[in-house]
Amino acid sequence: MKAIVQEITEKYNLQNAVFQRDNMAFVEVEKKFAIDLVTFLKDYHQFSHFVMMSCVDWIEDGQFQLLYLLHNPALKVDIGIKTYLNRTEPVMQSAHHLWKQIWTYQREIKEAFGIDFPGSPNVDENFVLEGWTEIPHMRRDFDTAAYSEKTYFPREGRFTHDPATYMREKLYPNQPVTAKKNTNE
Amino acid sequence: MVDPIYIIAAALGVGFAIGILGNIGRNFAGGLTLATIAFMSFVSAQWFAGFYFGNVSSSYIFTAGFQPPLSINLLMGAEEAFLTFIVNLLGLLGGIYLFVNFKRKGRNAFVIYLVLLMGFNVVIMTRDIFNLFVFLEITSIATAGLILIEKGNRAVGAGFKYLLATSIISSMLLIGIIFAYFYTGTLNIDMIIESNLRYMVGGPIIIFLILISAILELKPFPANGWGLDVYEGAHQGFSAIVSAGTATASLYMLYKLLPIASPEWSYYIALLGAVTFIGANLLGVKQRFARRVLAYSSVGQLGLLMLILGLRGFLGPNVNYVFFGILITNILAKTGFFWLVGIVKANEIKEWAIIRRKPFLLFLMGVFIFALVGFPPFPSFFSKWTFVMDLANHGLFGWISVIIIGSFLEAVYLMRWFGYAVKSEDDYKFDFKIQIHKITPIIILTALLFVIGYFTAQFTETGAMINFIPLLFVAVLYFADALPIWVKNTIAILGMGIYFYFTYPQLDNLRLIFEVIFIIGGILTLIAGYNYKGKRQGFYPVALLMFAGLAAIIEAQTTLEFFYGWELMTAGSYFLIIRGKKSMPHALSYMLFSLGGAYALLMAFSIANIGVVFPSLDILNNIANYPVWAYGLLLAGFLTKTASVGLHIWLPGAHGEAESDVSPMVSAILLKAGVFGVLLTLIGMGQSTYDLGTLAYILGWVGAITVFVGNLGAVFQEDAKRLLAYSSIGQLGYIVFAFAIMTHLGWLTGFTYTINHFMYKAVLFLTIGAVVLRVGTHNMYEMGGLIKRMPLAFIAVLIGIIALSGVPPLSGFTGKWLFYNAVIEKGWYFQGVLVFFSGGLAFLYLYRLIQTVFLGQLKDNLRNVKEISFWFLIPIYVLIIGLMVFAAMPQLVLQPLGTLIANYFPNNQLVWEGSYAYTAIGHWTGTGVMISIMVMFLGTLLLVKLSTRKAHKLKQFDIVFSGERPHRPETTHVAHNMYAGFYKAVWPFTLPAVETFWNWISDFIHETAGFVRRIYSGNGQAYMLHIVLFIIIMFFITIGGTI
Amino acid sequence: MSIYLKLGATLLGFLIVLNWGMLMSAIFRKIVARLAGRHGIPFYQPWIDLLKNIGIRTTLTHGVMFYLGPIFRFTGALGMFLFMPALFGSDLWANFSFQGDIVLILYFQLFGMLGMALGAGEGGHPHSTIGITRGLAQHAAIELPLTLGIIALAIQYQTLSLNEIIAAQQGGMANWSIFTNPVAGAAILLAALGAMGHSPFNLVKAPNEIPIGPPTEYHSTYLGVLMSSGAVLHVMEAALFMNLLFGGATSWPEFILKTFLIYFYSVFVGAVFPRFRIEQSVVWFFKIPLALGILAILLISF
Amino acid sequence: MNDKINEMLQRSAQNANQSEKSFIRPEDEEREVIAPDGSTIKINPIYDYFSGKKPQEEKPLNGVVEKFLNWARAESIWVLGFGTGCGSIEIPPLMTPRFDAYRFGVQMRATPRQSNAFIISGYLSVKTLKRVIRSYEQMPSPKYVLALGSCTINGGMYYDSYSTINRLDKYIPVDVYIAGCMPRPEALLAGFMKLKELIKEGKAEKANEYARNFDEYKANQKKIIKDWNMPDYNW
Repeated sequence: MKAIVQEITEKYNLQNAVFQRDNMAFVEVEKKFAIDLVTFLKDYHQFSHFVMMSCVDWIEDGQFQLLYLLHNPALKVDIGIKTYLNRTEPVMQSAHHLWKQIWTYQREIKEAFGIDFPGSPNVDENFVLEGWTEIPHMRRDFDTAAYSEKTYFPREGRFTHDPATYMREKLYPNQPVTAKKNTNE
Repeated sequence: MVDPIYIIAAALGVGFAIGILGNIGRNFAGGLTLATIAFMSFVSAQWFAGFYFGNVSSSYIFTAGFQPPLSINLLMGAEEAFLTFIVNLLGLLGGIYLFVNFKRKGRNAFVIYLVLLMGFNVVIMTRDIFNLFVFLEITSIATAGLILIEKGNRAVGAGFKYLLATSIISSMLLIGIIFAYFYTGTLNIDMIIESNLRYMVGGPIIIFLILISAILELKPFPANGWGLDVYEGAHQGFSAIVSAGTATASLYMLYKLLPIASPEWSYYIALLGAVTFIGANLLGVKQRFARRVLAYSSVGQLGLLMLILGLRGFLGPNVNYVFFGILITNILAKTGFFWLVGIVKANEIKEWAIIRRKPFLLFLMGVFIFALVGFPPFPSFFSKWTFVMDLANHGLFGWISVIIIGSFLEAVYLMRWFGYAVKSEDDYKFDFKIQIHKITPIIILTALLFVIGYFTAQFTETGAMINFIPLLFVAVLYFADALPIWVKNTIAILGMGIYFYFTYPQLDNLRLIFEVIFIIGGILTLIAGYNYKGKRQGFYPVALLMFAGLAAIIEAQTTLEFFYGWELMTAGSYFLIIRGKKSMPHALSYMLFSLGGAYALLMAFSIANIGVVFPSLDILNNIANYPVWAYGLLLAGFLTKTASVGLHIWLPGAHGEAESDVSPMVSAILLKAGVFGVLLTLIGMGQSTYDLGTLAYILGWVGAITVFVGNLGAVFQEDAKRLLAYSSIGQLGYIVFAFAIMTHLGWLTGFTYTINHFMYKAVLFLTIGAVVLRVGTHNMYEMGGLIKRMPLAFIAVLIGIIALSGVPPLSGFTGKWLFYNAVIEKGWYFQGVLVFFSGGLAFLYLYRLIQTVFLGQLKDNLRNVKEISFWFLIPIYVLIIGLMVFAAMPQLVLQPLGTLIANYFPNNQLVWEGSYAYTAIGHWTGTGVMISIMVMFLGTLLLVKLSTRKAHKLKQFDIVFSGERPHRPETTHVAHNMYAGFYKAVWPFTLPAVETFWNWISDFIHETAGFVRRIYSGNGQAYMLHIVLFIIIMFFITIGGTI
Repeated sequence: MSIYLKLGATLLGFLIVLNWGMLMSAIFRKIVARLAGRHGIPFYQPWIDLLKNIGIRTTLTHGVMFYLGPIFRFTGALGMFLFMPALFGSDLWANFSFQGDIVLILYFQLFGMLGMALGAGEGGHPHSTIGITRGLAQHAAIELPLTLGIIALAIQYQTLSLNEIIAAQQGGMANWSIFTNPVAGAAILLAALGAMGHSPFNLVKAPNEIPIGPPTEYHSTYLGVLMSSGAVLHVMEAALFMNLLFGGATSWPEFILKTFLIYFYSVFVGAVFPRFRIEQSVVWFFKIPLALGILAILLISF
Repeated sequence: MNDKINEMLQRSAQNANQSEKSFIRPEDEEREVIAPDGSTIKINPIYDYFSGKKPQEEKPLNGVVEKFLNWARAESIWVLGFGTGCGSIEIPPLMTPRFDAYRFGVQMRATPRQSNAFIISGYLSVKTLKRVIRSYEQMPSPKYVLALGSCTINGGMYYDSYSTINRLDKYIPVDVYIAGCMPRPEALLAGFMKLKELIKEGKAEKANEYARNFDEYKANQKKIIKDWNMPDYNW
């Protein structure tokens, strides 16, 4: 595992490699090398199983982080390839040619984050939502509460309790608050 | 009477004159030649007329004023007059045809042509053997000359091979003549005959030499490679003359020389004829080129004629009738055909689609092909009939099989060729022109074929009974083909109506049922024809031809009339079927199965005919000789028409691909001809003194299995018309099975099914056909939801399928009920259960038919289709009224039928008390059930109507779709591969075993032909070797043992 | 006896059968509930459901054939009752059995089936068509052992008339066809399983798979009509087998007892076996039931 | 397989060219077909295949007949088997020995055509709402809606979700609310009892209310369902 990380670190000039466990590592790679690296791992190091692909919106850094998680069934090791996109230019090279299930992941990410993967089959089709007109809903600048309030006729008089307080008040009104300390001890 | 010597004198004189006169114009030379040939024709025509009217007698012509043996003498007898007339007439027509061609080649061509004709004349007339040799040489050289006059390597090769071969043959003949003269001291044929040459020492060898050369002239198989190349190499106009003239002359030469030899030579010649007939036709199957095909056909026909010559001893007084009938048909049709090849100029038979550009030529081609195959009303039909009947009288069934097999093989390639001409794609660039001097001779030949055919029929007692008026009516319609469709349709309907009006009082009940089905059914389906626009050329003559055939079957008093009608009907229906868009292969297989069946019938008739003076149709009752074979063959023949299992593979394609109003004609009506035949056979079997129970038992199983195969086949069809076609197979199986039961109830069932099937299958085919016309596809899965667009069609199909499935109260149940009773009474339980099970399968395909076409989802492109045509609705609803009446009051039909059947089966009748029917085991009332069900249905309807509010009308996608909506009708309509699950259960039964079997047979014939064909290497030396080997082998066969 | 009296009796008989059929379906569900340890529906639930369905205000129609489908079905059920003698030996309850024999009944079964199939077909729902194709295929397969068995009986008694078949079985249980001709009886009873349409042969309606099958689009009064015809058909099919094999019935209690037992025979078989696929079902009928049917014919005719 | 991939690639390339995202799926776009006689037929798949007429009020019958029928309706409640949210797990126990809703005439049906009660079991996403509306409209009247759980009342714990609705009664009329998160099957049974009372009193005429206020309901529905690909009323 270490040898593999060593090799790709040199080959792709990786900035950061983290060993989560003995058999799991995460590496960060430049956007332009990301698919190359995935392909390299698949073809040369038998990372033949594509586990999943995810996206995180680092709005503070103005970046989207894409994660490709691969698994090597022979060595029983996992490797995660992270790469960063600029939020202003959310376009990533498609990896649909490597595994067919990537079609679906990319379709999902396209809908949820608005990251385009040109050339990926069916990437523009609805994934979960039908007829979504707002900005992609998983972007952190999308305010879901405000949207809900604006759209779904909130009922007057709804209020929210803190469950712990509310239950104590309702169920054990006579119990002193100190009981909490006891439990801590 | 002009002396026949002037034939020779004129030919010689003019030939020399043209030579001497030198630089006369080619037109003049040609004109002179034609005039001479005309004169020659006139002389022989005069003699022929004299013999025909009986005011002259045979006369010898002596040259140089001496008696034989000092001089050459010629004989002008009836045969000679006829043959010279034909040869000269063909020569004249050929001269006209070739006029332009010869003119281009120069005046020598005219001279050679004239000499050739003269040669033919002398070969026919002479009674001097050396003279015969000399003129044989003259014809050979003239023939070679006319071949070599054509340009091109092929012509040169062919001419050279021809010369080589004829010189070998001539030298044989010459040696024979020298010895003959040495032994007998005479050259006169009559004197050689009298001299008993065959008893002299060495006589047999002399006879062998003379006869073998005469035989070789006839191009026996397989030593005939040289002759085949001639047909291909020479000019088409000239090939015709070779085919007709040389063949005639050589045949007659053999005919003249045969008396010299001992009688067993007849046997050898017949054998050679048989081998040639079958061999040549077998090879013809493999041919792709038009002239090659004709060449093989010519050789095959020569073989047949040799066969007749060889068997002439058995023919008695009919020998000339048979011989000349076949000869004349072959000569006229083959000559015409060769000339047609010259006009159309398509080498491969596949390219003959271009002939459709000139429909009249297609008609001519059809006439020639049907004449060659031996259909009525052409002479060969009558001659072959007589031939087979006479052979059967002497028990020569082996020879009959030879004739039938050879004829069948010939039909295979000729009909295939015709199929290509009628149906294959015409996308060829090259074109052809009709020149008047070329087409006129062909038209004359065609007319002659018809005329001679008529006279041939008149020659025999039974043939003269045949009614040619319907045929005349067909001819009138053919010439009225340019009229608009509604005029022709009206004429046709009126004609059939008048015919029915005049004939029906003369018929017994049995025939009346079928007459009604054929003629009234025909009229009803013709009404649908008003729907078509334009002229619909060629439809009415052939449809009427079929109906004329059907009427002839009904009216037939003799076996010949029956067979005549049968063949007419086959021809007419073939033309009808081949009109469909993709019908070519199906029409061919229909034709071949029909011909096979017809030949089986011919064989059976010939067996029945043994020892019979007048062949009335009654001879089928209680056939005394070989009854099992006779009835078996009859049944086999008729079962090809009813498409029983094993013989059914032609039907789905033929009916499925036919035009919309043709399908009901060929399905609802035509198939009943087979039923009629089966019925006639069974009537005959019923009166037989032999125990034919086993045959009926087998027939029963055949019927039951047919039901199963047909119905199961229908379940898995995607094509609506094919589905109905398979259903027809099944339904005909029911009919055959019911008649095979051979009891009163069984026959009643059979008749009920016959009448029912006529009505509902006509309704279904007409409706589906009309729907297909509207929607433009046969595939059921491309239709759907049409009930909204064509409610009347839906009602028609609904009633049709209820009737077909046998659900009460409609008339199908009448049949089912009788069926149960008949089966249990007879004790045929297992067959019966197989049939009932198949009845369950009928539901599957019937539901598929109505669901996928009329119910379910309407397709986008059919949103605006209209109700089916009014002209289709008329016959459909007339038939539906018939169905309903038959359902409500079955006693109206079944009671008279019962009395009719009681003539044959008086026991265990169906007892009627008012509208109640009783058998020994069951009871039922059609009227009562109908009323009960009507009352119940209307009562329920009223109740429901009262208890619901006004219904809101929905559209096609207003269905619950698991919370979704359908997006396309195509994906919402369950239609394609509808019974996939059922298929998994029954697939072993759907394997096309029968098709595989017939394919295997067909492959076998093709491969055999392909193998045998290798002997024709095209190498001249090889051909000569063939001739020599042939002579040697023949020597050992004929006299090898005796020396 | 006047014709009106007879007609009245027939009508009354039909009402008895209709109500008995509904009660029977209630009992069926009650028994299933009790087996599961539930209380189950009230026994009058089918009648309420019927009323409710008739009381539905919305009526939708896909077309005339859709409208007529349930009516065909009901006529089919009515005819099954009408053409079979309800009670043997009674002029009053002989119904219209004089109009035809067992062949009429066998084929008239299909009247309702066909009409229903067409009505459902016009509904345009794919599930309807799928259900119907399965039903038809299975029906064709059932036909084989059933016909063999019935023909064996017809040979045995030399009649096709149902009245005479019952008459021949009178005089004690030993005379019942099921005992005098057990092989044919077995063939018919196995075929009966398919004809009754309970599991494992319930792939026409196949709940959970092609919800409800053919009647997917039917609602309100249509559904009411279908329910009542279903009730009648269940009783009358049981009655058919009763008449063929179990000596018929001479009184209403006997009728009710026998049809109940025959009906529940198929219910209990269904409770044990899971549903077949269509090809399994068809092939099943081609095996043992078919063999039994052939054996029955062989035994009786040789 | 390759053809299919190519086709998909082409389609996504085409979509990429479109500047504005279209909510009409390719199969619902207007299309032209050629009839057998050669003419062209234009088809709008959203409207042409459906009846699409507005619903009419179905007036109750008079007096005692309607009361009788209402009794029958109350004793025979056929529930559409459609679980919309987490609450659908509470429905199957109803059919078990412990709760046995059959006692009360409650049964499950597989098709809306044969059902007259609709349990909205818990949260309802916009996507599901579309199917709910369709199924609700396909049920024959009189029909009843039981709203299960607080999500259907005010959004419940999903009140701020972008994809679930807050108030069911804005979209379809509700007869009985059953509060709780989640309500237990007993609560559901109590809801059925309440519904029966309402029916017997003749107060459960919400289907007619839907027809009366059809436009309002439809406007609310269309406000949140942007890719409306069905007729205004699904018969």
